[in-house]
Amino acid sequence: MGISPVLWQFLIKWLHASALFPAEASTIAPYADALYFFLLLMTLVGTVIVAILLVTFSIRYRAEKNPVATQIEGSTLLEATWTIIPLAIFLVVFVWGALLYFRIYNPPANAMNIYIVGKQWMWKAEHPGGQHEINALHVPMGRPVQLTMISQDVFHSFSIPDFRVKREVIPGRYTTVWFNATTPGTYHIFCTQYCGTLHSGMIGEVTVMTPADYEKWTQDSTSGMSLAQNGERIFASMGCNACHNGTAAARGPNLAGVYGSKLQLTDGSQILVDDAYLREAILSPSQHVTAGFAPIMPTYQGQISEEGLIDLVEYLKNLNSNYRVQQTLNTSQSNATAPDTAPGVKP
Amino acid sequence: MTEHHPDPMNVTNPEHDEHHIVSPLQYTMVFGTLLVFTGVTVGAAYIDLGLFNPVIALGIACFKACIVILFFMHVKYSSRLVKMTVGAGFFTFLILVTMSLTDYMSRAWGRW
Amino acid sequence: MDNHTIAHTEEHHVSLPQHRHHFETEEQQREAATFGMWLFLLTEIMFFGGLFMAYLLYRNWYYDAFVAASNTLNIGLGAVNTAVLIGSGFAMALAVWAAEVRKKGLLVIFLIITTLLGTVFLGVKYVEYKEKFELRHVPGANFDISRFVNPPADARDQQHLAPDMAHKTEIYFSLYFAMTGMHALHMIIGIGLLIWLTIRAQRGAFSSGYVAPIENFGLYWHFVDIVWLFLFPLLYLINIHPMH
Amino acid sequence: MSTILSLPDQRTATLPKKNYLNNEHGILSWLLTGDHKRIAILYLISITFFFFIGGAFAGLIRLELLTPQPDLVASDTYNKFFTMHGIIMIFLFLVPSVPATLGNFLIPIMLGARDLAFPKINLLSWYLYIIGGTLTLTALVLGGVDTGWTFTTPLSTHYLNTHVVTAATAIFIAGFSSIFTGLNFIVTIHRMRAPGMSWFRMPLFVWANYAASLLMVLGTPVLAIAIVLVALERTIGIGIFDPTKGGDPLLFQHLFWFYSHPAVYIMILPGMGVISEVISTFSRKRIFGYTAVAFSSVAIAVFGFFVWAHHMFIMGVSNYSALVFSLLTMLVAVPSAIKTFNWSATLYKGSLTFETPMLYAFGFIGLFTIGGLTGVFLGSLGMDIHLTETYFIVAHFHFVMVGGMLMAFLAGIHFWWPKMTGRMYPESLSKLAAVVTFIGFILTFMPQFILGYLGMPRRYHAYPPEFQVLNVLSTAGATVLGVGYMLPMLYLAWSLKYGAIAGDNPWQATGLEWQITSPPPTENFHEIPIVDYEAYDYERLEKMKKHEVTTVG
Repeated sequence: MGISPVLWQFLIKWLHASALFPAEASTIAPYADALYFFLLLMTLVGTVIVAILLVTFSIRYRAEKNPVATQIEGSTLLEATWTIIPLAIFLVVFVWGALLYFRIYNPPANAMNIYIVGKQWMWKAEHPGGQHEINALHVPMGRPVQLTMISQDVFHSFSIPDFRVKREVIPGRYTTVWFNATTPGTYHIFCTQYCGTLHSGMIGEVTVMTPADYEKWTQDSTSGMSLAQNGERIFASMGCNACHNGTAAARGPNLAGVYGSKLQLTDGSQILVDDAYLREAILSPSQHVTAGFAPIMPTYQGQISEEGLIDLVEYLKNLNSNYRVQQTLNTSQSNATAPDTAPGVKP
Repeated sequence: MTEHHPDPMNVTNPEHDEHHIVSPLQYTMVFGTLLVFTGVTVGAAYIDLGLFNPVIALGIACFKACIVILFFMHVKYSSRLVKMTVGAGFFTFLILVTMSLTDYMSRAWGRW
Repeated sequence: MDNHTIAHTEEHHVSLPQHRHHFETEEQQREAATFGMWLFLLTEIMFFGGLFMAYLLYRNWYYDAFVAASNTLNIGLGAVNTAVLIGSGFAMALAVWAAEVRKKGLLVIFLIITTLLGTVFLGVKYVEYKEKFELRHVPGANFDISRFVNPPADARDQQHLAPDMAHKTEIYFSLYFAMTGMHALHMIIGIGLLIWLTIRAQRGAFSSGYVAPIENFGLYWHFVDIVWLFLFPLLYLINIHPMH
Repeated sequence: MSTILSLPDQRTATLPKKNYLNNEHGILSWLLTGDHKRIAILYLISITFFFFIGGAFAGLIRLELLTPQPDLVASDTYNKFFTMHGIIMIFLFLVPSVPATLGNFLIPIMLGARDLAFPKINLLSWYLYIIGGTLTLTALVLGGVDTGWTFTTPLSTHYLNTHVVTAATAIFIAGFSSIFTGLNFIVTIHRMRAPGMSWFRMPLFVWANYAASLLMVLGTPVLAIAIVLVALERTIGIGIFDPTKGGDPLLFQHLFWFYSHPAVYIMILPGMGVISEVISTFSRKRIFGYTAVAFSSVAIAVFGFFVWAHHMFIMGVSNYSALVFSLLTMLVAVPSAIKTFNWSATLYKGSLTFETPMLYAFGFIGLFTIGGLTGVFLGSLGMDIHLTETYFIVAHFHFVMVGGMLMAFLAGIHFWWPKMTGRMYPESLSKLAAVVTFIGFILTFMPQFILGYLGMPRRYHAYPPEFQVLNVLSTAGATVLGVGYMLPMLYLAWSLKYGAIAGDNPWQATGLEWQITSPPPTENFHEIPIVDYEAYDYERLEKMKKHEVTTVG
């Protein structure tokens, strides 16, 4: 054959490098693949049945062998069979799929949380410990990792095929998905919802590391300020502590330990305080007024970026006592009242 | 109204509909009721009935719409086919509303 | 083609007084025309249905904003407008009757009354829209919420809205302009058709037993009336705070 | 291979002197015609024109995806390619194709009527289609639109400055064209059937188009309002879908998919109607379980309105509504299974011959079975998480739309071509085209299933290198498919002049359309036939042929 060895070698390497099946790199992957193979089997069986019917009837009843067709009206028994059997199979698939769906979209309580902010054509990962990553995500092996995601502009969709997880990242609301990575390595991150010009450039790498490597990575890649510390800085600079300082006469509700509690609102409804509620309360406070307080909190819509909101939410999640809040409030008040030092006098 | 016995052979007009003419008197009565109920709906809006305000407002609006459809638009005297068409229209609208609400109403469930 | 009718998107009539060649009986053609018109009204029901779905959703999400914004509307004008439109519908129904009993004079008069009342309705809408433009309650860049944050003394609704809920009044006005604007557009098309029908009625096209165009337009006009019958309570009468 | 094709003796056979093609001359007789047959021909020409433009964009997309790097065109040009491919193929080819061409031509004749209920509105529907088409091409020429055919907000409303409003108006107008076609069919089917033709004596093609017309009339306006609201939001800032103003972008998804899922049934149902006719004719048998097939068409139409949110499972709809929609999606899959098994059962004890329409019909059944069952993958919630928005979905809907709908359209064109033009096309070349199309199709879209499970996202201009082999396979298949679609253009055009004279009933079929001359006279029937026999009555056809009763037309 006239193919030169160089070309032949390239072809072999090229075909070997081609992927045919994604790696099973998370605990949910085998379950998803099991459902996939069941569905493949169903499709195969369905197609083969139809093919057999078509081929055998075509051969057995072709015009030469059977010149006169016998008219058959139909049979309700047959109609019933090929209504009920497909329906039964489809319902089995429905239940199996629903169970898998609820597993993937309901994170376990002990999951470690990482915030993802989708922005036109890049993924920003915000680790609570203060690590910030662009188009990359480092996760420990063997631990459930929950992603709380939001978009700054348009619809994106965070997809890790090798973990079989995908969730739309929409502006204005947190969406969550979780996974428990099993095998170390690097896997693709894709944005699968069309989001504009560089939609195909909005890709990244998930690096799954052994717990030891992950610890080492968190040490040497931290930004020095955890999200909660950043949140505290914003909490003070935005003047939130003026009302939310936990004292008896405070105009705003006490925020220490509010995360995870069930809150009574002025309109009588009870709501669980979670990340989404905290973010909504900051952006549109008048719809989330705690019972017994006046709706005087101004809106911060458009003044705090999504990252800032994430820092604030993270800060409030870890706020158990108001001690530091009151301290920062006293120092800032004392700074304000202290007389300026006269020019020329060294402090 | 003569009893209609649908006759399949006459496909073009199975119910032998003769063209019923609604008298102006009926129109004036319908006109009167519509005006009265406009007044009622405005009046009812001023009374604070809490949750029932929108219910009553919509109830009155539906009632007025039914009157207009039945008498002004002659659906009361037209063939079953037209009646079914009107039904199909509002039924599809209800599907859009109720099925979308299954999403919006159940978003808060399952949080705790 | 010996007749030169302009097939109009809203109007489904054929001008030939005697029945068209492809219909078997005169009765079949009339029945088909009414049924076809109702199918077209089905598309209108679903068209406005999408808007009502949006209204239903945002009214539940931002109820306070809807109450505050709705209280800025002039209920008197709205009620009068509803009565005007019902009157116009009534006149149209009488026009259909006049056509059926082949009274050309009455038919033309009633059509003119319907047109006049329709234009009165649009005039009142113009007044209301102008007031919104002055108060800068039109969704867009310079939407002004100051009126909702601290309402003026003469305002019917003294409810102070928090600024974020005040911003949501823009959603109400978006829906207000989308729904009443779409309704007004259908009115304008209707009035255009009415003028055209009146001219042909004057020429005696519909007083010799061939009434399908008048009947079909009647159906369209009553549909537009019904849309307003729902728009009026839903947009104007949300939780009115009595004048004090 | 025996054939049931019986052409008149070519030496003496001639086209009928007066037929709908030659009874009037001049461009105005076409542009102002009220005759449903001429409007069908106008539609056929314009639809083929737009099909090849849409197909050209498909070719460009496949060419770009030959290589992992984004090297053929710039990213936003590629985005404009797939947006134009989507818009043209869906709104200007798939939605109108069978109803507007074969439906317009055949439904009045099959019902024994002289024309559709509203001929002028039928012509208006074609003009609206042409205005919609030209507006789409203007948007393309002015600089294209890159929102994807789904116009996802807030991308389409705030983050793109391409010609979205022009494309939106084009779709709005083309939507009305589809509404008027549907409206015409419903009124005609209800009120203009021949005396004696009860609902269960109508051909299944008419049933399928009736179900599709219900969807056209009830679904399209919701897309119209969604598109109008997007245009309003872009122009005057009405912020109903704008998250920064408190609007909910998911509301747009609800309104958009409320139409767009029934739209896929508008596209497939008429195709199913064609397949019922072709399978019955070429197995010389009445369709097995006529009532089951008829009712499953209507069941698909009715259930079609309940399932739209299975396009939004991962978009943040609540888990419980996802359950409801997934369950209903499983129910809507059942009528399609019923139809497929009924078609297969029709072959039992039939007298089968394999002319071109039958080959396309077999191709349809095979590909539609795979397409339909892969739909169940996407209907089950857990699987949808991994498979949605990847090439698996691209493969699924191409299997159903191109493998199903387009195969059925070609089957219909090849089956009724002798009736529409009075001419026969070359049998061997058309069989070759059918086989080439089938092979090209499998080669193009089977690799995309594998790519889909690998997670390659939709609408990607560049992809990781390990997906290249499958993409090269798919592009190779696309070229074969292109050839497969080009062939019919050639020999059908050729047959117009040189094709054999087909005669009234070349396939010896039982429909009313085969009892009049081909091409038929303008008024279809000299006097309206009395239909006192069942739909696919081949025994009556045999009896008639023995007595040589003169045909009704």
